[in-house]
Amino acid sequence: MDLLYKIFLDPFVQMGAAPDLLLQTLWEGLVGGVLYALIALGFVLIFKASGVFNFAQGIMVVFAGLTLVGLFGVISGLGNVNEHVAAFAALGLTVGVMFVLAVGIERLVLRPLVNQPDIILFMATFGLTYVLIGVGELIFGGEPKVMITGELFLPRGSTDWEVFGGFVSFQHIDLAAAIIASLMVAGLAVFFSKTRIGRALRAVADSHKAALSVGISLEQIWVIVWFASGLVALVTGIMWAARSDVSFALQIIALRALPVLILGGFTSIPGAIVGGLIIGVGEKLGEFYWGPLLGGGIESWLAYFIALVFLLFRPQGLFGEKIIERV
Amino acid sequence: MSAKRRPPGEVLLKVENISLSFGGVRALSDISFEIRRHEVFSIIGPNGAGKSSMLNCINGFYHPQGGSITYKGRTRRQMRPHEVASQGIARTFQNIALFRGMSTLDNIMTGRSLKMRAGLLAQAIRFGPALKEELEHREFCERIIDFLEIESIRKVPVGRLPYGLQKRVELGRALAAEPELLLLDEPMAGMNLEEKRDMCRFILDVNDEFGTTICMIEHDMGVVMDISDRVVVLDYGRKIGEGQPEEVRSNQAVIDAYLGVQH
Amino acid sequence: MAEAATQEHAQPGTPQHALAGGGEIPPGQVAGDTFPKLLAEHVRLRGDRTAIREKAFGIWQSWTWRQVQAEVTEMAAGLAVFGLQRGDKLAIVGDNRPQLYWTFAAVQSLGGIAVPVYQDAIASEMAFVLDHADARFAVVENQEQVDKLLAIMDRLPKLERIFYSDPRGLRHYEQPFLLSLERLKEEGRAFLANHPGHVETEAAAGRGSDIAVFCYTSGTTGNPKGVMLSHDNLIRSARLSAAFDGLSDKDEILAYLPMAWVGDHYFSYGQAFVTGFVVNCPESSDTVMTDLKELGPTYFFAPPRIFETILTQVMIRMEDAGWIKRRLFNYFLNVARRAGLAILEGRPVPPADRLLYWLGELLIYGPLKNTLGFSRIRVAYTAGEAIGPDIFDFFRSLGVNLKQLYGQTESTVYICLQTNDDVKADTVGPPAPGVEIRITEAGEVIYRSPGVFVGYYKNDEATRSTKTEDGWVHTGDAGIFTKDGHLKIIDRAKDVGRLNGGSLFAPKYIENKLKFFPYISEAVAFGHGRDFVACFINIDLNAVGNWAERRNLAYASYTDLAGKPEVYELIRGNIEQVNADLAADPALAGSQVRRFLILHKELDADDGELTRTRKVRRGTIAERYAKLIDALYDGSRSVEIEARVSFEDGRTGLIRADLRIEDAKVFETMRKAG
Amino acid sequence: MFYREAGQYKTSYVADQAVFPIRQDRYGIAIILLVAFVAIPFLGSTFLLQAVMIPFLIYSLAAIGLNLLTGYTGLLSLGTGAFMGVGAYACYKLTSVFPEVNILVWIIASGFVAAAIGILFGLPSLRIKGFYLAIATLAAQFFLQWCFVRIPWLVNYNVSNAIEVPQRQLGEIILTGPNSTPLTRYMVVLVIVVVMTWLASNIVHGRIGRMWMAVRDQDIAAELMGIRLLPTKLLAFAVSSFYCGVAGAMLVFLWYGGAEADTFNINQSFFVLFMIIIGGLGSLLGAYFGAALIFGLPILLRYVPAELGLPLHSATVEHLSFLVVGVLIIFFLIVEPHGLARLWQIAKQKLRVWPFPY
Repeated sequence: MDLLYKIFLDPFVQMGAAPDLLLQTLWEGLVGGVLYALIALGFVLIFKASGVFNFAQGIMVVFAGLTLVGLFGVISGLGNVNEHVAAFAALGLTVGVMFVLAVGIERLVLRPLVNQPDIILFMATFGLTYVLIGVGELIFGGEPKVMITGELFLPRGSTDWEVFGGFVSFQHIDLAAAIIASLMVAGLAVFFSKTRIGRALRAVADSHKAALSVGISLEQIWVIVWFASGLVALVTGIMWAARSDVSFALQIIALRALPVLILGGFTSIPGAIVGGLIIGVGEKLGEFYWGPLLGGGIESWLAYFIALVFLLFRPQGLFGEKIIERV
Repeated sequence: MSAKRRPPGEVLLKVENISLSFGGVRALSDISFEIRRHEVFSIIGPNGAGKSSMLNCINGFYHPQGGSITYKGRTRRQMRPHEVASQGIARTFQNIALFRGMSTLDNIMTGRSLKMRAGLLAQAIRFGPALKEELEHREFCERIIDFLEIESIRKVPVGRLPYGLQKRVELGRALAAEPELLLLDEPMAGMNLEEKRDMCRFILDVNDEFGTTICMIEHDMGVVMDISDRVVVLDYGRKIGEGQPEEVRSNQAVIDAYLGVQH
Repeated sequence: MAEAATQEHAQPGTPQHALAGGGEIPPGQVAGDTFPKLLAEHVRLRGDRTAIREKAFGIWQSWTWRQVQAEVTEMAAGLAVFGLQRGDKLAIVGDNRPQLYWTFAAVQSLGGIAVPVYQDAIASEMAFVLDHADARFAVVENQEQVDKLLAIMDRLPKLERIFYSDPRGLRHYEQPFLLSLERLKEEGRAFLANHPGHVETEAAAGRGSDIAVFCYTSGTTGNPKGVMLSHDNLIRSARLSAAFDGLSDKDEILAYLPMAWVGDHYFSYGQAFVTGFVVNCPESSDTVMTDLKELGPTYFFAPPRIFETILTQVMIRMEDAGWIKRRLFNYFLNVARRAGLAILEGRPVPPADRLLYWLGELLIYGPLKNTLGFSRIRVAYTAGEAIGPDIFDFFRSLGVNLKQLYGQTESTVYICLQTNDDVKADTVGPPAPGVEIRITEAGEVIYRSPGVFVGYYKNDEATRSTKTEDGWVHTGDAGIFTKDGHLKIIDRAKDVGRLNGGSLFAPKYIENKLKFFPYISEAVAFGHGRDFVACFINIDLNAVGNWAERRNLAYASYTDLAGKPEVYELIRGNIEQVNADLAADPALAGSQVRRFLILHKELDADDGELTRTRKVRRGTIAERYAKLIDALYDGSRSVEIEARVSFEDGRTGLIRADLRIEDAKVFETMRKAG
Repeated sequence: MFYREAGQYKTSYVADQAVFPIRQDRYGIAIILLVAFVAIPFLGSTFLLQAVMIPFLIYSLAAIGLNLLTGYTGLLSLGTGAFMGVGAYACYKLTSVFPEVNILVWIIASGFVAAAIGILFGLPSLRIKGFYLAIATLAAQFFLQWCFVRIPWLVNYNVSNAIEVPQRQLGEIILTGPNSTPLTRYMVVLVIVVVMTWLASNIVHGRIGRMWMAVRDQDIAAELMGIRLLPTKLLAFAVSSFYCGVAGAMLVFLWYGGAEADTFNINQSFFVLFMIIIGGLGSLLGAYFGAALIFGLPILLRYVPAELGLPLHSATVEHLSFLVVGVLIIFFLIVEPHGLARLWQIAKQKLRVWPFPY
């Protein structure tokens, strides 16, 4: 009886008792969700255009972050350089690195594996993950780095909002993250609907022939989507690292974006965003209100359970279409 | 051939007023027909007429919204796949659905899964009853291989076989279950003349030798008219004709809907 | 032949009793003067050992001698029920199947005569044989054969019953005279229950002099003749040759050649019953090569054509190998060419070559023989026609003990057998044990042996013209003895002719030389009563097709390929090589080929141009292609023809083609100086 | 080249259905077993036994387990590490509660516990397929790992919050614990792995194996043939988890000698997954190949440069081995997506038809 109470009533009583805390939790969940959504977004871009389940999306986030910090270190080390100039130069160079990476992946990994079964390509991205970890650690070392937040003019500090007789605290960086993420999603939306390449990318999701008829080769499309998700990874890396550090531990956290995909469906950009927010909020609420019951730390698996339960009722995901099986 | 076919027996399968739709799209409306024991029965109709959907309803892959199916005297609203299989209905598929990673023999052996009983442990130590059972079924499958004249590809992975042979292996896999009713979904699609002739021979032989009732979808009119005892014609999910090949051939509705169209 | 003195040869040391037909049994063989008696003896000595196998349902199903006897007895009893009398004939039609081999023994148990018929014979040929043999019964393999017999039933008033082995597709056949073998055995079992020992008694009454089988020879002209062979003929011949090659019950043989051919009967039935070796029947005619590989027989027979096909396949497959493998292969083939024959025949070889040969055996010969199914062969024979020396030496140099035998149906297969240590590609060896050979004034080979047939069934005239009062038989072959006592066959005696200039013309000799080239599958030479020799060529589609592909030469069909100028060039090269060879022999130098054409279609047994054993039917060809032959001799550069061909489904059609005729270079006769 | 198959004809289905129908293969296996059971114990150094052979065999077994699920049944799992953990914790718990029962019994019994947990986490496979299922197995991975950390009962409330392997004996022979010799542990591992490989081989060559492959290749056709998908898939989960569980128990009891929750983290899952991908999906032999390569490579990286006089930092070696493993995975996928087992098969086929190319 006591247990049932603790599970089914007590958390809601707590929510009602301290609405400010609830709001705070919701906000943090949303912010976490934005980051999940960003990782999932990078993933969906690739899956949609090439059918590749890119396991390396998480490590790309880390890699982009490390490259940015590393390049900044190199540039500042050159001598008398303004730290903001150095930071933006590093940012530009990192974009370049992400492009080279996209081209490299297409040439060395995807092209030789064209027409292989999905699981083979999936495994190749596993290999890619290890390569990026290895390269990243060899170059930048294994220890965590601090993100160059200030140098990139990202705001620090926080604003408290007085409500329900309490405070809800908003980190400025979180606000910035939400805004930048929204801008990026909007940008992508424009890109996909207004530009020729974007339309081609949408066509390729339906049929490769359609894309070819627009005059873009499959190879180019792959480079473009990998580059695009590389950029998404870079933004994600900056935002995430701004809240903690740049370290390889991020990669494991990135795994937690996978349930987002289950929720949102592998091919839906809105799905990735909505799913990310649901998972982010659900995770925080669960950890905060139910976690103590189980001894804490349930964040590590709660997202999966939410997704799993959801999946049992809607196997095609939130925005997926019902599949009619044919024989 | 001086062969005389078995006379058709009692009703084996009776389809009554079957209706099926997918999200508002009607695939089948109010279809009824009967298949008698030992018959070669064909379902024909233009593309999208609902032929495959009909087969899928019979073996329980689709669940029709209305109507009933009576098989061997038991009436059901919906059939369930494994139940259907264990009741003696087997089928082949329009787009070959073989187990591509396995050999011809293993494919056919898999067709006998339902007839095998040995448990996990017995199989793991591969001793006594499990081994004996495996060998008995191997022997049975070898008879099918002999019957279909596919001895030389017995151990070849089916993925490597040419199309015509794959179709034959698929027939073998269905036969392995010793079905009473065999559903064939376009058994001759994409075959050349000689392969079609062979396949016809096998279908008739199966029907004749084992008394298996055949329900077949086929596009090749010549084949259908040659080997079927009775034909039902579907168009846009409706039945527009039924009867012996000659009757169907002269049915005006059928001619308009189908036979008039050149293929 | 030119020097037509009568020569007489007999295998030295031939035991007199063998010639006289006495009864001493070579060691390891079982006693008995009829096949049923031999069977009983095997049951007594090795009843639980495997007698026969058949690849069926994926494995080699085996029957012991005891099981075989049980089957035979039931079948015999069944036949007794249906009224088979001593001397009655029973036809056997089908692929090599144990049940059909047992039928021989079953018929013979009752003193009946088995008449095996070629299973691929068309209905009319079959009708002739069954009618001529007065067959009362037929045992056939399957529906295909039943259908064939039913189609000719009205022409066979003497045929009472047909038994079939495989019931598939026959369920609804309602002819009352049509029964399954199972049914026959059922009747037999019922009969045996009331008459135990009946079959044994009947079998014991059999004598060695009883006729065992009729083997119908295809014959190059006219209707087939039924060669009557007695138990004595078969058993004594088998005994002598089995002892000659040391065959024992440890040997294995693959029975894949037509059962109606005397050779198969002799190997798979005669020798098997004498020595007790295991006979293995392949799964189907499509799987012979794989079955051969799986089985790895120790004793093997194949006509030259098959060895040739195998060699061609080997070479074609090796073309696709990587260069290392090809280099290795070619290198060690050279080693084998150098040392292989000597090693096989036990002659001295330099140690370096012996070492290299050993290495070759490890790397190339062993695996090669293994993939071909030849690695366990102790004795292999080829016969039927001349084998190309290259082909013959290729297999021998790999260590396959391949030998030639020479003989005919009338001699119960053999007249000459090559001995293990003295084998030559161009002779057929010395007279076999128990055989006496003479060469007549006219150059024809005649012989006398225990295998000499009893006579042609219902054809005394032919018997008299072939077999003399004192048992000498005319082979119809022209031959000579070489200095070391080996017989060399040149041609059919009647085919040896003269050119107008007086030179000797041995068409078969020339044709065989041509056919030894991989690109030529068939050749027909003309010259008797003409000014020079000219010939028709059939190209080998596989070999020439491959050759063309390597040269990026596109072709649409056989006819198209045959007409290509490049192909003519290729063939001309071959012909000129033969001419050079012929020029080396003064007696044959005059018969060099001056003109040739490549036929637009393959000569075919279905069109009556070849016999079922694929021998050229000269008469038919001369008649059918008269226009072409005329063109060869009237100097035209081309000739237009149309030809009737019959397709596999029985329809016939017309092929029209414009054939080119080309010249080939001839060489001066080389005279020895002085 | 070494194959001499002519004359190896089969007169019975038993012989024809044998796992190694070719005589030369049987000789090969006999030689390998002889080396494993005789040569290595007598001649191998402690290093070879402890650092190479024991873990290689244990990982091979885990790879076989995962291969049964992923390679044979087509169900991608990323939870192998956790299932291994279940085996390890179960074994620890069982031997703590019933110390008098032989440890070997518990090692096997822990497989059953893992199998039960495996079935539980296999339930979603009823409705979800492919990558979706793979992600669902991550739920098992993280949840179970969380359990290992958060439930002190599992480690008998040790302060270290880790498994501490106690000493267990079979008669006089010390099997586990700090005083056991590598040789003893090697022999135990070897016997278990060989026997379980044999069992797995029998299963995959029989009806159940065929049903698994049928579900993998064409689940709809399989279902319409009367193969019930859920029980078949759950059985695959159970057997697979059983193998992983035993491997996990051996990993801790016969190799590490102790373990904490992090031993069974997601990297362990990936590690085993790489083995079967590189080794070959749907091949027991491939599991061994994959284990040898993925496990052997870091060892080579660690020791070969040192032997060559190129001392590398251990951290560098760590990073390098990540890099090399990653490159190798991509390389092998490009060269032969079906893994080393397929390469071996091709090589064997070449040897069988030698000197012919096909």
